[in-house]
Parts: sequence; structure tokens; C-alpha cells
Amino acid sequence: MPDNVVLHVSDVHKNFAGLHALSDIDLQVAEGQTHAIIGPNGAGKSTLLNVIVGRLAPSRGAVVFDGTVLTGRKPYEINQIGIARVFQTPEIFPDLTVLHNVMIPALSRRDGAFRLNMMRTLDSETAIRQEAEDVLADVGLYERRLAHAGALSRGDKRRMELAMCLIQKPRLLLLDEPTAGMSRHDTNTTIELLKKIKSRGMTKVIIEHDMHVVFSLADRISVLAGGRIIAEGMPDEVRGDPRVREAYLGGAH
Amino acid sequence: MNTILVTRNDLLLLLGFTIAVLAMPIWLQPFGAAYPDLMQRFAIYGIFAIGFNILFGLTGYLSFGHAAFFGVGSYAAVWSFKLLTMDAIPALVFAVLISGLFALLIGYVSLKRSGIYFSILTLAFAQMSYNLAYSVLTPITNGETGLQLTLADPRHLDQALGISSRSPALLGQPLLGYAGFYFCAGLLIVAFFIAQRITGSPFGMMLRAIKSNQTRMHYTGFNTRPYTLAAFVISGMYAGLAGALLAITDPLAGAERMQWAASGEVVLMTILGGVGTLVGPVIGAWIIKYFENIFSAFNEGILHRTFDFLPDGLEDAVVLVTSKFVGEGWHLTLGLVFVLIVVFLPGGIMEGVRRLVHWARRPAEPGRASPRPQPAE
Amino acid sequence: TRGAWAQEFCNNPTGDTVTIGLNLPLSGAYAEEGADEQKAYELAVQHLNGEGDGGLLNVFAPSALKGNGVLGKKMAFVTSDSQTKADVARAGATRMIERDGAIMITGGSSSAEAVAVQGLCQEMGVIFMAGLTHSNDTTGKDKKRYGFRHFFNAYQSGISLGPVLGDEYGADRRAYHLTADYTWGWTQEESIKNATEALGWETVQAVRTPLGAADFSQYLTPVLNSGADVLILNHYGNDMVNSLTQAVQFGMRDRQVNGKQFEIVVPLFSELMAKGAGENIKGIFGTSNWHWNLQDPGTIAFTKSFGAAYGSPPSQAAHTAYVQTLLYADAVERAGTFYPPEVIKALEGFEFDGMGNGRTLYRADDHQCIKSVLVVRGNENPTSQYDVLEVVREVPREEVAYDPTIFGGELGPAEPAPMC
Amino acid sequence: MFEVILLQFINGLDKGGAYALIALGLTLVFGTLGVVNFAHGALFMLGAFCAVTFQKLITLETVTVDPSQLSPWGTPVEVREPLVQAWLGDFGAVLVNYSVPFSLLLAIPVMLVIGIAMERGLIKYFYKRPHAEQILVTFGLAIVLQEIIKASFGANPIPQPVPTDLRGAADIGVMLGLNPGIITYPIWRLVYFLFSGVVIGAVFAFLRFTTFGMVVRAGMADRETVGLLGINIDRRFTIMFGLAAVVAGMAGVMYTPLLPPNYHLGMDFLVLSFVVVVVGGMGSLPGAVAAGFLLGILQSFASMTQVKALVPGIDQIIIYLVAVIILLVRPRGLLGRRGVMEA
Amino acid sequence: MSAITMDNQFVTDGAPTAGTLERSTPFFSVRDIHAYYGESYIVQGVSFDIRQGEILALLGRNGAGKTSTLRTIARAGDPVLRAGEIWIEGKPVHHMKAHEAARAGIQLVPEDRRIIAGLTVEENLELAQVAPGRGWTLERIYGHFPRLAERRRQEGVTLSGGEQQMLAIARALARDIKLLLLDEPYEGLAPVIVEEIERILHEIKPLGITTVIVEQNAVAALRLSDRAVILDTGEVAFTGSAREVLDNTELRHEYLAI
Ligand SMILES: Nc1ncnc2c1ncn2[C@@H]1O[C@H](COP(=O)(O)OP(=O)(O)OP(=O)(O)O)[C@@H](O)[C@H]1O
Ligand SMILES: Nc1ncnc2c1ncn2[C@@H]1O[C@H](COP(=O)(O)OP(=O)(O)OP(=O)(O)O)[C@@H](O)[C@H]1O
Ligand SMILES: [Mg+2]
Ligand SMILES: [Mg+2]
Repeated sequence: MPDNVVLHVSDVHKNFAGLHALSDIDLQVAEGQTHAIIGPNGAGKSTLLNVIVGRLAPSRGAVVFDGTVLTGRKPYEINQIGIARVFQTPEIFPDLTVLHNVMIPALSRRDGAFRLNMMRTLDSETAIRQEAEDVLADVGLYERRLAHAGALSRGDKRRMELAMCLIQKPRLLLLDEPTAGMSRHDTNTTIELLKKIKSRGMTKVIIEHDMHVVFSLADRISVLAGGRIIAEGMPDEVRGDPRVREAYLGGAH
Repeated sequence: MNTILVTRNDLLLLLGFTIAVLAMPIWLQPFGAAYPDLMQRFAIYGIFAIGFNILFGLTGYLSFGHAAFFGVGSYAAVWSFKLLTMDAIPALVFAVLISGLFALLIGYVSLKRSGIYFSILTLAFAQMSYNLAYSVLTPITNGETGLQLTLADPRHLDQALGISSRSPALLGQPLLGYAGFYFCAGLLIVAFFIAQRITGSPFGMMLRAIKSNQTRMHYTGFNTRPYTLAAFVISGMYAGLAGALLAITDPLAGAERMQWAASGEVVLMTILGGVGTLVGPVIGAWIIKYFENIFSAFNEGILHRTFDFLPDGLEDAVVLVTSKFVGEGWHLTLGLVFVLIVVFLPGGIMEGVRRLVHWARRPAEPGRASPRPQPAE
Repeated sequence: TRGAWAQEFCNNPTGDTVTIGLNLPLSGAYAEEGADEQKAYELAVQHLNGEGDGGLLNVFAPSALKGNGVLGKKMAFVTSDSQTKADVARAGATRMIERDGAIMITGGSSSAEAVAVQGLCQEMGVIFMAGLTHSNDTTGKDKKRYGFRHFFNAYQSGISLGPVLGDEYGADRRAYHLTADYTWGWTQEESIKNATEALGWETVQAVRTPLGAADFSQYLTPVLNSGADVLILNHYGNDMVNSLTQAVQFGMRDRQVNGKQFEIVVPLFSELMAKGAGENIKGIFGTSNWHWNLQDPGTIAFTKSFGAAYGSPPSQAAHTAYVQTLLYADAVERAGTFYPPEVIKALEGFEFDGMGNGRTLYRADDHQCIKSVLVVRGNENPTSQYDVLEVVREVPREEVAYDPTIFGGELGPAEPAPMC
Repeated sequence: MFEVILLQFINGLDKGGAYALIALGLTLVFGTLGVVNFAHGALFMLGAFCAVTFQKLITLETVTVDPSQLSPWGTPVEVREPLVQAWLGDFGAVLVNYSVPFSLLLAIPVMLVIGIAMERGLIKYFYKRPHAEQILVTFGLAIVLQEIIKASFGANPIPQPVPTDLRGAADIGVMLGLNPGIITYPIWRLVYFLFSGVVIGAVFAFLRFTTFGMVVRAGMADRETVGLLGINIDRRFTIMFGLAAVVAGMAGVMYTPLLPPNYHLGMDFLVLSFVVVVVGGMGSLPGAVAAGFLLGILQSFASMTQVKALVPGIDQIIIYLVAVIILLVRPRGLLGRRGVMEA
Repeated sequence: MSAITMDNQFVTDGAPTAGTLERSTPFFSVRDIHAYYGESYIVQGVSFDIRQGEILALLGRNGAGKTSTLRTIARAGDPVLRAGEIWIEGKPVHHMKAHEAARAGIQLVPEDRRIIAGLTVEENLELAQVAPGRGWTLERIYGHFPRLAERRRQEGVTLSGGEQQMLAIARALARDIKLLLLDEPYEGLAPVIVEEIERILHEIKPLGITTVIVEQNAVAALRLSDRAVILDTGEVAFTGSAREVLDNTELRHEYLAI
């Protein structure tokens, strides 16, 4: 077990009307590491993220991030603590331009949960704007910055949502299938991008079904099935694990 | 020449608006609307609609009870006339504060819900205010008859200062006729400017983001309640200001100002002109007030005079037909206007204008995204 | 600066026409009354200008009217839709004064309107000849120097209805009031209460009902077992139509209570309301300002020329509108000027006859017309669709006169306000 | 006291039934199709005027003017002969007597046509438009309809007769074994109550026991996908709208004896209908019915003098007060569906 | 209806059998279609033919226009088809509305799944069988997707991402399909399920069901398709057999980055 652990998920349970979506989940993620969570559909991966970001309250157990208890806090408080999330089905501002979509999280980071900032025009927020354009360039959406986000293709929406999280410079980044629906090319650039920010020491929890992505990013992998962690370890250990094979990977890999 | 305060386009818009408003007495002449009382109403309901749009246009929260704040504003103003002084400034301040507080209360509760549930909450509060004002609260509101100035009013401040003006004044200058109009017009322009600032500011952007996707706002670290509440209170204060002005230009506050129909009216004004646009709501307000005051006044006599260039038989026929749409039939025309405008100008009048401009600037730059986003999942 | 055209007083007519402003409820619940008033005004203007059959000009005495307009100027009118809302009525009046240069404002179909517009006219120094307004306040606590009311009021309804009720239903009755919950309703309730209690009636309960509560059943059920044997509906317009209709459906009029026949009374009603209530109004007692089948020469003349013009008999709203116009014009003629203070003087204390309602006094102290009041009853077997009311008693002017001071109020100054 | 309370309760039930029925048409359009239909009141009013028209038709008279006599207002006296009796004899009389119930036969087809025309001609273009624009167009339409009625029938209320056999009050008390004369209630109101029960039941069954309800709900959530599954959602929406118009119309017809209709009638019930639907919960028919009864009963009790003595003016605001309380306690009204009109 | 009779029905529907396919006129063809989202011109003259029972892979980068093309074929609301023709079995799809196209046997599995809110899993499936032209019975569907059987009473939109994807595919199978349009069917699916889907596609192929598959995982897509079309900014950049693409490296580099 690594030292400098920032994220503690201890003994978390989540039930939906009789269904045990999560059962005694224990998970530690060390500072700056990339922790992958894989598992069959409906294993409870997204639910686990939901519990961490405060979308769902766990039936039991607690989540602690760097000494502060997250359970029971509101989503916006958790985000202000420095936890950002990319959703499995993109959550964006479809009516606003791509640029504004990315500027808003930046403003959140700067101004906090609420600020009655009507004394200046948006255009005068040059610093924020500059930053947003840089991030958009990173994810390769700079040319589309003036389009309505709702008009983006699905893959582009994903990349924009990633940009929205990155610009917040979160201490913990939760990615729910970030490259799903991305072309191979964009997947590769995204992998590069994620590697780059890893070097900046951002801690990440990533859910993926694309093993290529998982194995090229993950430091540790937890395998979730039926709401339980059935295996955890270094990528190679996990890849070799027979239970993982029959529960998840199937014959292909 | 974009500055921290305003962008160039905003400044141009503001200038244009200012000129249009101040020149009303001239360009309204041919429409028979260039008399102080109506122009005052144009200004006043313009303010009301602008404020309403700050809530509805930006956050998408559709309040069906804004008339309550308008009414409270009026009552507050008249009371300040009765108790303190006939000067307009205390009345305005008083009214804006009271309606702001009132909005804070109602908004705090109503904003616990969204969508239609929010609308009905606001409607309910407004209707309660109306019904009570009409009956039980008569000691405060003078019920059906409406709160009026009387010779017996104490006017402590005026007493103390030995002023004995009997009509509302601004620092001694009575606000009657054109004076009153320019006073309202000035405030309309200020109100417009502030609204413009809000819309263009980061705060305004947050409001629009809330309208677009509240969930994402939460996971982006925003506490949306204070934002919506702020918007609600601001627009409540706008309504209060408008209400106060109506009482200043005509010192009477009637309960039916709070009735749901009055709340509905400002909703219609805003939609008619164009939700989320700055100028639209004002235009909407003008159109509706124009119909109410001018169209309703055409009687057969006037029609006969207008059409007497026609041969008699024809004249009578024309008058017969048109009389169905004016005078007592003015509602019919208004209804038709509503229908026609939404059918042919989706997005309201300003959208129509935008299209004209767009059409003028054709061909559209390729790849421009359509305004409507993909249907959400 | 209001009205650059202003001479030494507001809207002094310079040209060869003089314009009056009609504030009429053309939309909303009272639209029918509004339409009827408008007909009457148009008729009055014609007659004043010497067109038509001259109507009441021929019977009204003493009359200074010459049938050549007013002070030689042809009379014209502008209209505005008051929607029976105080705010809107004021806006309309302001427009007609500021833009259309109206020298006098008249019309309206509710006391709220009347009081509001009257207040405005006082400020602007324009005479207001009230239309249909029945609240005591109009010429009571809210009376104004510039406002004049020909219509009668709630108090007079009370004193005229009381005795008739006594004769018909006896002195030992227990009354239950349903009252529209606003100022007019209250004054009405109070007046009737006093009148009936003076007869020895007992008031079991007086319940306030919200304005426009379409369904009154929840207020009617408690009446049934309250031990009351008379139900008094202090409602007007649609409220009255609905509450009466529903009360009758509750079988109230088939009930025997305290060994007596249960009765319903509606202190104020009009032909139009009677029409709306249909069957249910039959045999119901109430009061009216005037009715077309009175037999005095004034009534006959007016009914004739109105019928000739529009094919139907005039309503009481139409009558009061017509009379007010003539009275104003006549006062101007006698004053020899449009200058309001003079016209006011001419109207105050003016006594006349031949307008229906017998000899009439425009009382100086409160600008209330003192004249006979009609106690009416829903016609059991009407001969035509207009014949819905029968006049039971024409209460003479002496009986309905009262001390103007009891309602307080202050007329205010007569010199025109500076600003108009 | 007991009988007072009992009577008030019966009255509450009766009101509740009426509210539920009046709001029913709105639930179908607003709660289920998601169209903010400010013309609902107008439809109710149109229904009422179907009854008026029917009554006018069957009481048509041959008018022969007799110039020899003059009426007091100078026009020749008119001698009138009722036509229908002349033609149909006794049945004609029955027809006249029962004109209100019979006018349902007129109202149903007429309202169906109006409803369908409205949907095909106007509403159908507004399903995807923002609610704001639906409000504007339906409100505009409502005004137009009102003015047309005003122009053709005048502004004065027009009384409608209760069939003679159904006049007056029934003595429920006796049925419950109390002394006569204590608990009496107007027969027509009882008829209306039963009528609401039947109509509500029928509509409920139609939506519950056919896939129709499910499909329309799905269509409201996502028209496109439902279309991609081979369903002609437009047609179903039209049918639904027509149905709503008919229901609203029937509610209007049967209400006329209680409330002489005038062109303004609809607006008086518009707000109430919306409150009922929303308090019941968007998209929930049982919810709306429950809300109707709840509001009816509470309003009835709030109007008792004893209660008013405690809280002055409570009867003026009870409906809205209840609405506020319920919406604060239950986020989606009584039985609202998740995500319907919450944004 | 039992699974067996279902199969027979498929066969009777799917006119000629695989053998005779070669010579028959194209069973489905898209001829130079142009489609717009409001102002913006997205599908810029796409054409291709498919023979019955074939599987065609439609590939291209993000924003290439794959989804738009599929939506145009299925006659979804937008993009709006302004020019070009679409034919299935000699019937003009370009004249049809969405529901008519669906009844003609065209089924789209949208990339964003479009599970209908407020309906349970089972209702979502039943909904697909309201309109005439039923496909698989619920039993058979649940047989292939036990996961859905477990969750049948749950509200569809609360399913996990992958479960929703299964439901979307299952919903299509619940209809009597001639042309199946799959937009990124593997997205968010665990490898085991991906294999299951591939198995199903193989299973329905001989029944005369034709498939167009859009997939980012080009290799996987090409593995099971007969032919491939590559789109680039709304235009066809390549048409040919799946083999050719797998062999032609620079093609793969330029458009697929693999
Ligand atoms: N609100 C809910 N009500 C009932 N069941 C739910 C709810 N949300 C999720 N579930 C169930 O919980 C299980 C776990 O869901 P979850 O989204 O965590 O799966 P997952 O691991 O993310 O799967 P995938 O890889 O397909 O996204 C699923 O079976 C899902 O149906
Ligand atoms: N509703 C819309 N309005 C305007 N433009 C749109 C809309 N939807 C998509 N577009 C644009 O059309 C182009 C093609 O989008 P489409 O979704 O068809 O691409 P795609 O090939 O499916 O991409 P992806 O692989 O990311 O799904 C993109 O540039 C996109 O921005
Ligand atoms: Mg998931
Ligand atoms: Mg796509």
C-alpha cells in the first residue's frame, strides 16, 4: 500500500431499491497517481464516482480526501475542494459557445462558489479567456471555440468536457470513460494530454473499457464486479488475473 | 474601445436606446401616443419588463408573480407620500427596498423548486397578496378603491420642512406632464444600462449557464441558489421601481396591479419582444400598452372621420369591419398580434430583427452552428 | 407644462366644438353596461347638438339648453376602455384630458373607478360626472369638489328597501348576509343591516365572500342550518348573478324556516343582472336607480327616443349617463362659461325635474343627487325579454334624503389646479 | 355543528369533483403533452357556449311583429311562437327542458373538431418550441376565441335552465337517516359530481389500459426517438388534444346551470386549473384528481365562519396557501413524474 | 410468439437469400445526399450502396459526419435532407417521415442511446413493438441480455452507461429490421459484451438483415464488416472492401490514425 494517500474510500456501500450497487468498497489513491477502475457494465464504477462527487449519498461508509470528509457535502463544495469530474454522458452547457463553456469553470476556480461579479464585462476577463483558449488548443478544439457546444459532435463534446475539468486545475480528476466515442487519433492525443498533466502531479481516477487507454495510463488498477472490488494491483498483475479475464476481458484479450 | 465597463457594441446600443427614448415625444407623434401619461407608462412598463427579463431571460426561471412586487412598490411609494414627503426620491428608495425584501422572501421559498413548480409558487404568492390586499389588508391598501393621497395625510417630513406641495415632486420640481416623463425616461435608461451590464458580466454568464445546465454548474463548483436568488431579487427591485414610478406619476395604488393577469402581462411583454434580449422586452411593453391605451380609444366616430375619403357605402363597410378590431374589439387585435408574432417570428420581435440583419449580411459564414442545440438525452 | 394648449384653465375649448371624455367598461364583466352607457351618451350628444328627437330636452325643467350644442359649440366625445379597473380608468381619463382635451370626464361602472377618476379630476381641475357608482364613499368620505353623482347609493338602498321588506316579510325575521368582500359590499351590508335591524330583524351572520368567487356553494351551505329565514346577497354584477342562481338551486326559496317562507333579497340590481339571473330573479326584492317602465313624462320620453334609436329600452346605467351629460351641459349654459368653478357653482344645489325620479336636488354639501329611489321586484311573468323588473314602490325623495355629514369627507377646493 | 361539518364536507367533495373535471383537460395537454395551454379556459368556455347555442337553437321562435300595438320603447310588439315544440310536440318540450344534457351531443363533436383544428393548425408547431412561446400563442388564441364569443353573444351572462326534474335540492340527510331538511344538496350538483366521476374514470381507463398513455408520455419525453421506433406520434398528439378539448368542453356544458356563462368564464377557471394540475403533479392524472378533491374540501372548510373567525381572509387564499405548502413538502406535487417540466 | 416462428418470419421478410444477392440490384442505396443543421452544411454529397445481408463499416474522424449521415438516412428531424435520394427495396426513403422509414424496416441505434426517461426498461422495449413490424420477442431479447432481464423494472435512464447501450440495441432488435444503423454500438461496453454484440450481428446477418456500423474502434468494426466507407468532413473519402482498408496503411493513417 503506497504512502501519501490522498483519497480514502472506506467501507462504502450503496443500495438501490434492493440492488447492491456497491458493497464494502475500500480504495486508496496516492498523490499524483493514476488509478484505473475497470469492470463489466453495471459493476458500479460510475456509482462509485457519484458517491465521491456527492451526487449520491452512500448507504454506508465514508469518503475522505486529503483529510476532509466528502460524504454529506454538496457537489459544489466538493468541487471547490479541488475535485473535478468528466461524466460518462457529457454534461455541458449546450446553449453557450465552446469558449464560454471552458471559461465558466475557470471563473469558478477564481471566484469560488458565489460572487456577485457584475462590475466588469466578460470580455475584460482577458486572463481567463487566454487560459481557456490555451486549454482548448490542448484538446484540439481551438477552431471550434465560437460554435455552440450543443452543435459539437459527440467526440468533440467529450473533449470539451475534459477541457472544462482541466482548466480548473483540480487536485483530483475523475474521468468516466473519457475517450469513449473518440476517434483513435483523438484517443491517442488525449492519452498524451493526460500523461502530460500527470507529470504536473494531478491525481486521477479513470474508468475505461478501452484497455489500450487503461494500460497506457494506469499506475494501479481496481477491478469492480457486482459492486465489489474483485482484484486490485499493478496493471500486469491484473491483466494476468483469471477472475478478471472471465468476469470482464473475455476471450479477446 | 472596449473597456472594463462596457464593450463598444453595448455602448452603441445604449446610445441608440437613449436617443430613441428621449425622442419619444417626436416619433410617437404620428402614432397619437405622444402625450406624457402614455409615454410615462411606456417608460415604466419598459423598466418592469427589463427587470423581469433579468430573471426569466437569463436564468430561465419563469415567475408568474412579479406583479406582486410591482404592487408592493406602488403601495410603498404612496405610503411614503402620505407619511413622509411628496418628494420622489424617498418614495423610490423606500419602494425599491421594500419590494426587494419582499422578493427576497418569496424568492427564497419559491426557488426551492424549478420549472413549472417554481412558476406556480410565485403565482400563488402573488395571488395571495392580491386577494389580501383587496380585502383583509384594506387598512393598509384601501382595498378596492385603492390607496390615494388625502388632504389629511400627515407628511411629517414636509411638515417639518414646511413644504406644502400637493403633487409628487423631485426636489421641488413637480413631476407632472413632461417633467414626469423625462424623469421616468431617465430611470428607464439607467435601468437599461444596469441590465446591460448584468447581462454582459460574468454574473450574467453564470445565470445563462444555470439556464443551460444546472447540474453541470453544481459539479463545476457553483452554488446556484444565491445566483438565482440574486437575479430574482434584482428583478423584483426593478418591478418595485416601476411600481413606484407609476405611483409617482399618478399617486394611486390599486390592488389589481398585483393580480395574476398583471403578472401575465409582463410575461407576455417579455416574450413578445424577445426573451433574453435587452431591447425586446421594452418593445413588447410598448406594443401592449399602445394597444391598451390607443387602440381601445378608436370609436366609430373617429373611424368615420379617418375613412371619410371613401365613398359612403364603402366607408360604412370599412368602418363596420375595422370597428370589430378597434375600440371595444382591441383585445381581438391584441390576441391576433400575439399569435401572428410567435408564429412568424419565433423568438419574438427581436429575433425577427436579428434575422433581418442576418439576411442582410448573407451569405452566412459556413459551419455556423444553428442556434438550437441538439435535443438533450 | 402639461398640455401646451392650456389657457387660463384646463382644456378651455377654443374651436367650435367641445369634447367630453367617456370612460366606459368596454371589456370585462361590465362590458354590457359599458355598451349601454355609450349608446346613451351618443344619444345625449345628438340631442344636445339638436339632432334626433330632442329626447329629454323637451321635458327637463328648468332648462337652459338650446339644442345648438353647448354655449354654441357642438359637443363631441372621445372614449376609453376602463376595463372596470381603477388604474386603467385613470390612465384613460388622463389620456382624454391630456391628449384629447376633454373638458369633462364621465362614465364608469364601479365605485372604485369613480373614486379613482374623481380624485384625478380634482387634481387636474376637470369636472367628473360619475356614471354607475353605488358606494357611499363616492359622495361620502371620498367626495370631491369636481365629482358629481346622479346615481343613488347603498345607504339610500337601505332606507328605501327596509320598510318594504317590513311590510312583505314581517318584523320578526332572521337575516343572513353574504357580502362581497370590498368597500362597496361593506357599505351595502352596513346600510341594509341598519335598515332591517331598525325593523326589528335579527342579523344571524354576515359573511364576506371573495370578489369573483365563481362558485359560492361553500358560503351557501352554512346558511341552511343557521336558523336564518332571509338571505341577503350584497353582491353586484356576476357575483350577484352567480350567488343568486346557486342559492336558488340550494332550494332556499322552497324552504320553510321558523315556520316562515325562506326569502332572498338582493339590495341592488339592474336589468342586465336580472337578465343574467334569468328565472331565479323572479319575486326577488331589490332597489334600482330608475326603470324604463315608470310612467312620468321624463321616463316615457327617454325610453321612446332610446328605443327608437336602438330598438330596446334603456338600462338604469344608460339613464344616469344620459342625465349626467344633460345636467353638465345645462350647468355650463347657466354659468355661461366652461370655467369649472362656475360650472360647479351652477350644479351645486341645482334643483330640477323631468328626468325621471321626480323632482331632484343636486345637493351642494356632497354632490349627491337627492331624488326618489325605486324598490323593484323580479317580474313573475314578464311580457318581453326586457320586462324583467316590476317597480313595487317609488320611495319619495324626502324619505331617502339623509344628513350629508354622516359619511364625513371633504369636497376640497374649487379653483382649478395650476398644472393642467 | 355536526351537520354543518358534514354538509361542508359534502360540498367539499362536490367542489373537488368539479375542480378535477375542469382541470382534467389541462392535465392531458399540459401534464401529458407538455404544452402550456393558456387556451384551456377558453375551451371550457366554448363548451359552455355550446350549451347556450343549443338552447338558443331549440328555443328558436317565429317572430311576427304586430304594428298595431307599440311597446313602451316605440318598437312594434312581437308575437313569438316556439318552433321546436311546434314541430316535435312533447319531445320538443323534453328537449327544451333537458337542453343542457342534450347539448353534450352538440358539444362533443364541435369540441373535437375545434381541438383537432387547433392542434393541427397551431399547437403542433409549438411542441418543440420554448414554453414561453406556447404561452404566448395559446393566450393569444384564448383572447381571440373570447372576443369572438363576446361579439356573437354579448358580455352579459346567459342563464341555462336546470331540467325541471333536477331542480332544487335532494335531502341527503334522510338517506343517511337524519331528520329531513338538515342535509340537503342541489340535485344538479350531485349530477355534476357523478358526471365528473364517469368522465374521469373513462379517460383514466383509456390511458391506463391501452398503450396510448405510455406512448404519449414517451413522445413528450423524446418525440424523435419515438418516431424512429415507427410510431406516428403526431397523430397521437392530435387525438390527445382533441380528447382534452372534448373533456374541457363537456365540463363547461354541464357547469352552465351552476354558473350562467359569459365570454370571460374561461379566464376565471384558468388559474385554478393550473394550480390543480401542478399541485397534483405534472403528468399525473390521479394526482390532478387528488389535488382537485384536496383543494375543494379544504376550500370548503376554510369558508366556514368559525374558521374565518380564527384566520381572517383564509378563504380568500386557501387554494394558494395549500399549493405552496404542498409544493414545498413534495417537490413534484402530490404524484408528479420526475423530470416533467422541471427545467 | 416463440423465437422459432420469429426466425421464420425474418426469412420470409428478407426477400432473396444470400446466394442470389450478388446479381440483385442494390437492396439499399444512398445517392448524393446533402443535409444541413439549420444554416450549417454538414453532409456534403454522400453516396453508397449496400447489398442485402451485408455489413458496411462507416468510418471517419470525430466530426466527419458519420452520425449526421445515419440520422439523415433514418429521417430524424435534423439534419434536414435538402438534396439527394435514399432507396430501400425500391422504396423512396427520402420522401418518408421518421416513423415511415422505421416501418419500412430502418432502425437507428443512436450514439447517445436515447433511452426514454420516465419509462422502465421493459416499457422502453414494449414501446418499440407498438408500431406494426415486431422483431424479437422480449423473452428472446432477455435471453441475449440477461443484464436487462434483471433490471426490467428499473427506470431506463438510471441504467449504467453500458446497460443503456444494450437496451438501445435490444430496442432495435425488438423491431422487424431490414436495415440496422449502429452508431458506435460498442461505446462504453465491456469487452465481454462487445463479443456478445458481434455474435448477435453474425446471427442476424443470414436472416437478410443489412447493417451499417459506425465505430471508432475501426479494427473491431472492419473485422466483421464486408465493406467500408470512410467519410471526411461530410464527403466520401473512400469506398471499398473492409480488407482493402485493413491492408492500405496510409489510408488507415490518414483517416483512422491506426
Ligand atoms: N438510480 C438508480 N436506481 C436503480 N439502480 C441504479 C441507479 N443507478 C444505477 N443503478 C444500477 O446500479 C448498477 C451500477 O451502475 P453503474 O452506473 O455504477 O455501472 P457502471 O459500472 O458505471 O457500468 P458502465 O460501465 O456500463 O457505466 C447498474 O446495474 C445500474 O442499473
Ligand atoms: N445539432 C447540430 N447543429 C449544428 N452542427 C452540428 C450539429 N450536430 C453536429 N453538428 C456538426 O456536424 C459535424 C458532423 O457531426 P457528426 O456528429 O455527424 O460527426 P461524427 O462523425 O458523428 O463525429 P463523432 O465521431 O464525434 O460522433 C460536426 O462538425 C458537428 O459539429
Ligand atoms: Mg458507468
Ligand atoms: Mg457521431
